[in-house]
Amino acid sequence: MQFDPFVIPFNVGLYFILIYAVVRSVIWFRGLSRPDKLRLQRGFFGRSFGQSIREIFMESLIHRRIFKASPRLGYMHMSLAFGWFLLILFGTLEADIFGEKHLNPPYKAIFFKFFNPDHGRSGLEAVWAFLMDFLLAFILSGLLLAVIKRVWSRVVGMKKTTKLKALDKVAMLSLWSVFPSRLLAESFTSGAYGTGSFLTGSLGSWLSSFLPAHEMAYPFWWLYSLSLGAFFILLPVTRYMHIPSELFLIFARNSGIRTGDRAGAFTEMQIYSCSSCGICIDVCQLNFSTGITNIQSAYLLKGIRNDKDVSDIAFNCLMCGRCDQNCPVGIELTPIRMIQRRAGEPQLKAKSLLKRYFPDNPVVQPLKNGTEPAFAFLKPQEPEKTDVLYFAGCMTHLTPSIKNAMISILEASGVKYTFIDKDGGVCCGRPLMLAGQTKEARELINFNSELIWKSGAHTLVTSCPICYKIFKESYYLDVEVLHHTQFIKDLIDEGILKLNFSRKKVTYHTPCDLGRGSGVYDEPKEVLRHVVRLQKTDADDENAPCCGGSLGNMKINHHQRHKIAVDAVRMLTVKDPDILATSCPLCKKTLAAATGTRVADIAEIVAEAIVPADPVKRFTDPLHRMKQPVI
Amino acid sequence: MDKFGFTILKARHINYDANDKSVAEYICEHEPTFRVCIECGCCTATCTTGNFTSLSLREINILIKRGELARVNENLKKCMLCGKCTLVCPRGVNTRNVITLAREALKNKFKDAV
Amino acid sequence: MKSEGKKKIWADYQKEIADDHFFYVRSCIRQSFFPGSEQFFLHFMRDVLGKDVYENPSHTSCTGIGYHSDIVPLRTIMAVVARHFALMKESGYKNIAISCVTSFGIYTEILETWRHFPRELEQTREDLYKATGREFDIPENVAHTSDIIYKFSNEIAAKAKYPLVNRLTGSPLNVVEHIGCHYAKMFPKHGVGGAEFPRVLSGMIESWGGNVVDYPERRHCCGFGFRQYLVQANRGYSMSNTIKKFASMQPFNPDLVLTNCPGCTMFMDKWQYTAKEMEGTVYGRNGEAIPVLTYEELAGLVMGYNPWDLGLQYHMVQSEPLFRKMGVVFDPADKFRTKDGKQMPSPADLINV
Amino acid sequence: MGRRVVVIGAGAAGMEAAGQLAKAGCSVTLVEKEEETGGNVRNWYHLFPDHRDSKEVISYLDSRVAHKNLTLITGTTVEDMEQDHGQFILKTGDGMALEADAVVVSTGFDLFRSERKEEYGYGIYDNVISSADLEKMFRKGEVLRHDGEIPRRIGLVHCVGSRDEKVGNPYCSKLCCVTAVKQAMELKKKLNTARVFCFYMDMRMGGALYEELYRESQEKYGINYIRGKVSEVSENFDNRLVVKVEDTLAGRPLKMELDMLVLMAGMEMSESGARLARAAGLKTGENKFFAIADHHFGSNKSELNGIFYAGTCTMPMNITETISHARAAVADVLDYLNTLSG
Repeated sequence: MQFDPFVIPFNVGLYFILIYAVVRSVIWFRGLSRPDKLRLQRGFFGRSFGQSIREIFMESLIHRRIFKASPRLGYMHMSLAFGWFLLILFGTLEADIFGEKHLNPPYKAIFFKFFNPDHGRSGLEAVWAFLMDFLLAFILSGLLLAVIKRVWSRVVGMKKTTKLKALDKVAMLSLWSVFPSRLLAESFTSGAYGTGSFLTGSLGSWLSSFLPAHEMAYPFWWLYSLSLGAFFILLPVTRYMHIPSELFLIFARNSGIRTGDRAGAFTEMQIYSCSSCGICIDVCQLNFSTGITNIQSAYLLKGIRNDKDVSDIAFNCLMCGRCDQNCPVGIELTPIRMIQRRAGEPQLKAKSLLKRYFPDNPVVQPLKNGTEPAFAFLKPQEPEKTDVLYFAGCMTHLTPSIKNAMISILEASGVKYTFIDKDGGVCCGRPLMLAGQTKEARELINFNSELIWKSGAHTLVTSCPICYKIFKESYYLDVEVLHHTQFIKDLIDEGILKLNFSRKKVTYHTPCDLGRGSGVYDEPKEVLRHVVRLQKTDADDENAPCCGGSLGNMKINHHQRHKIAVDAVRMLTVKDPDILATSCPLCKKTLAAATGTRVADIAEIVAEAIVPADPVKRFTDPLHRMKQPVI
Repeated sequence: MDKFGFTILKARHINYDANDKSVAEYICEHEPTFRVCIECGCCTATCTTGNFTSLSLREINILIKRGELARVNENLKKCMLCGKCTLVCPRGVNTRNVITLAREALKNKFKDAV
Repeated sequence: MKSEGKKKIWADYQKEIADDHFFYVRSCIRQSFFPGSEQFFLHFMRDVLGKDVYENPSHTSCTGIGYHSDIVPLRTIMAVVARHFALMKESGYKNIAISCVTSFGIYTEILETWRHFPRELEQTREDLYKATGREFDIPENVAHTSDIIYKFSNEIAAKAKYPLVNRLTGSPLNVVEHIGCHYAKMFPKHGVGGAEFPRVLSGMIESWGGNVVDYPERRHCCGFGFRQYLVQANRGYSMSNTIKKFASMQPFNPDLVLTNCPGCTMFMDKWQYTAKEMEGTVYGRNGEAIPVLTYEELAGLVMGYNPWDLGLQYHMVQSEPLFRKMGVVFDPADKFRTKDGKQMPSPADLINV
Repeated sequence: MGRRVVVIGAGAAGMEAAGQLAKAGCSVTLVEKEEETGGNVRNWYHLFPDHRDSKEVISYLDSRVAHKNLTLITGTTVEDMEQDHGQFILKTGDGMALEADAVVVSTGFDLFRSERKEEYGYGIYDNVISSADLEKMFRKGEVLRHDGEIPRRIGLVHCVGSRDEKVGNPYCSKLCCVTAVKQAMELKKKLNTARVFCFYMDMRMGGALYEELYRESQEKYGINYIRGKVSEVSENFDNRLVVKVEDTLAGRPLKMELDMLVLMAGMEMSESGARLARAAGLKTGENKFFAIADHHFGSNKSELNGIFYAGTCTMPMNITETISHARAAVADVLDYLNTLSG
């Protein structure tokens, strides 16, 4: 019987965490809505299983996405996760192959060297020992990076790293001490028995040259076991909970479960899946343009986990979605923030230890019912019957050039349209949504919906991505909702709109709510390619910066907004374009204030390029022809 | 009591000393740009809601400063938070946040606050 | 507060007040509600000082209340006033002594109008002549009777039996002065001491030993406001103004209010009753209301006249607490007794009794 | 020895003009009614827009008049002025007769006497003070109520004696707004916990850096601005002041208690200037200041040949403008003297 008391802490920790993982999984599963439960069942036993396993391997072990963001940070995560995984895998095989019997309890694999100190002297055993030493060295190199990252985050290619709370620190120290204590324990044992490969062997023989190796080894085996045990016990109440959470999350997500607009088990999984890697801080414009470093998603999730008042954090965000785009775990950060904005007054209370291990599902208070409608002053309107509705949006009224451009495009297209908010319309409701006031937003949505239904239109065109997003997401409409760039693309495709090509160089800034927010990336660019020379930049598509004008942020002042705009313009104008094109009135207004380059909405560029309706005159009138510059 | 066929009217003046200026202080603390408003009325002129009903953000600003909160509460809920006011403000007042902060501060003072 | 500063201002508003030979015009309100006041004035001027004060029986109301209520047109009231001047001319008087502040305001307003618009004067001469065959002269001296009492306030002080001193504590009484709006606010130069810091009543108070209270709503209207009062539904305006004044003077613990306008006396007196009925509020100390006196009544009281002869029992707010402070000897049994000793019925709901 | 010029009034304008003329070779006599030179600048503490100590301006002016060609006569006034064949003979209060080829009038301004605005009770209510009184308090280093208490709430009334037909001054004194802003900031610097309110009709922040000062006063010092002119002031039972004003932006009358009220006194033609105008037959304008010959090209010229104006005897000006105006007067004087020689 190979047993020693020092394995008890490890065993306690291991069985605790295994049981905990099962219990927590059950709790989470039961917390899902009925459709989500079905989705997960189908997903787990269906085709997406393979996909999930692949993703777990690529993301949870290899950390591919972090690698893409920062190779050094990726290596750090990979060496710890993948290295440790391999160490366990090969350790188990080692114990199975070289141990006294097959199918050993887990501690045999972990403490193999202690129970088999003579192992590794020759042949295959030595090769295996070399492999194990190599893996340990691999992990230790990652650990070294992690330690340095704590002290000096730039080493791993990051400008900022997350700040930790006390329990996280204890867990981190126990994790950190796992591998050095294993190294020392194995090295002393190897030194005492003259075994071990290039790492443990060399270190062991050197240590034993001046230390009593046999006596020194035993305390380190204890330390190794204690570190592991402590780490496992603390894991559920620290950020390391992300390790098991992420596995569950991957299965849930691949089964098609999404955050939606209510808090629930899936949201909680996501909140616990955050490893506080800090990538969201790095890509956040509030961080690198205005120096606000305490409101990023990692802090939001941490605040929620720790029952802190996160209302200031929740509202101090551009809602640009850049962090969602870059999150290596794929957490839907912006929807979670929206949920938090709706959550209202936080109910903060100190948590008991039990509640820390088994927290309540986050509950969002139901909407206030029975209160007076806020917008009772809005009287129902009777719009004209029409085919196409043009809804400029509040912001477009502050940029009349866009409005006028759209009118000339609509006129040139010959479609039957109504400019529904010509004399000022009712807000689309998204700003209220962004402020967490869903009930009030719903009132506006209902008002506008009624107006749209009554018009009998089949298409709703808007110039404002903010409106577009909410029309698509939160309105129940039986009309096709198009951003004007999409509408213009349709007109071009169908040959309705004839456009001149100009040789102007243009870079395109994708507005947050249109690109990351609504997934419209290609139509604007295709329209631009019709009329101008579109240049690529590093800030295209998903990487587009927020202009800074975002209605999502309630907290920053106009100086800070301007700084964001200045930095955004710098990214967008590296190729010195003639025009910086965008497709949002708010972006246009914000960016234009920060640059000398002409900023124009795509609608304006298109309107300028429209070929006059009577081309015959154009080619027969010599004077007219003379005026055309010869390029 | 209408024993004499008339009632006593409340004084119309703003009683600055008696009024509650805590909302103004709360907003100033969290949104310092509130202080630099010069009551030009740009916000009111561009207001989406003001197109439909009597909502004057300029007036709300001044009434908050003077502590005339009942009228503020009555009007504040009409705001659609569209943010045009913030864009047109010549002094860079973060008017949208002023409104959300005012709503927050009024929550404890009026039952029917938004 | 620096009295030096006030003296500087008073120096700028010195008003010439005739010494003798007055053509006296009564006040509708004063003679109806505070009959002892005008009675005392005539007695004091004629019997005590030996001055010539003439009253013409053909004299009528100035119709000022009608004018301020948009009932009497300007041209009409100018003719009415011109008629008074004609009576004065016919009686051989050049100095007019006006008992009512509304009338005083009407007279000064019309005189100023004629000064700035001589055509109006000619029109009035023509109107009056056509209507009555009378002609008139512009008076040489226009004085409100409070101006005259102010002029002789030192003579009164010399004869004072009960100075404005609290007998119990020895300290001066706190007296609120309330000047009728139409006394000097329209034409500060026509008022003793101007409009901002009028001297006419404060001078009397100081010379009779009292302490003048300067409270924040000192300048405020008593609440009469003509049409605010005349329409019943609007009386809330009137009432609210009075309450505003009393609430503002309350912290100063006034012992009495002295007014020079009959309307003010009436409203500040009677609205205290209404306030007590409607809201249960009184503004004096110890649950008492504040007596509101005319300057004639106060002068008489200071000189030691029987308060019942001065007509103080005809106020809503009774002055007994004031008598006690001043040490005025009075017989409660005589309060509602006629000259020939018959007991009159006593009014209900009087305050301070 | 060059031509003789008499400069009347040794304030900022007179000292600058006299010094420049002396440097240009004229024989200059500078007459001042007070015993000390410097005029109104001596009454100020820190100046807008940069909070410079006024003493720096005084020492600059003193350095300008230290010149051998310049004779300074203090403690006397010019009582009469006659012209005889292009020669001016000025008679002073102490019996001297000064001869001159040209005269520069720089009699400056007087501050509006705030007691004339009776409803504010200046000189009556202990804690109603003028802007000049506040400057004295700043110089003394302590701003206290009459009873020695530290004021917690202070009001500043703009346009006292300016833009007010009732006191006979329909014009804008231009500088009271910025003075109020400056004083409000100084008050906050001295009394951090005090609340300061400016009661204004319009904020006239036309000068260089004035608007920036205004913004800073709101942003950094939290000065409260109430649009509306105070209509009346009275004293409360506890000796605090009660002001009534319409908050024209709220559209409602407003009443508040204050511990101290500062009246931003406007600028008026100085009494000595008015006397000189009468004695010498110089024309004055509707605003009672000396009437300049032309608003665009002759702001230093009187309607009489050889008599020139410098500084605030012609209109309200700040120190910068006064000094520029004085320099411009020098150019006009030298030009005139040249035509005499020719």
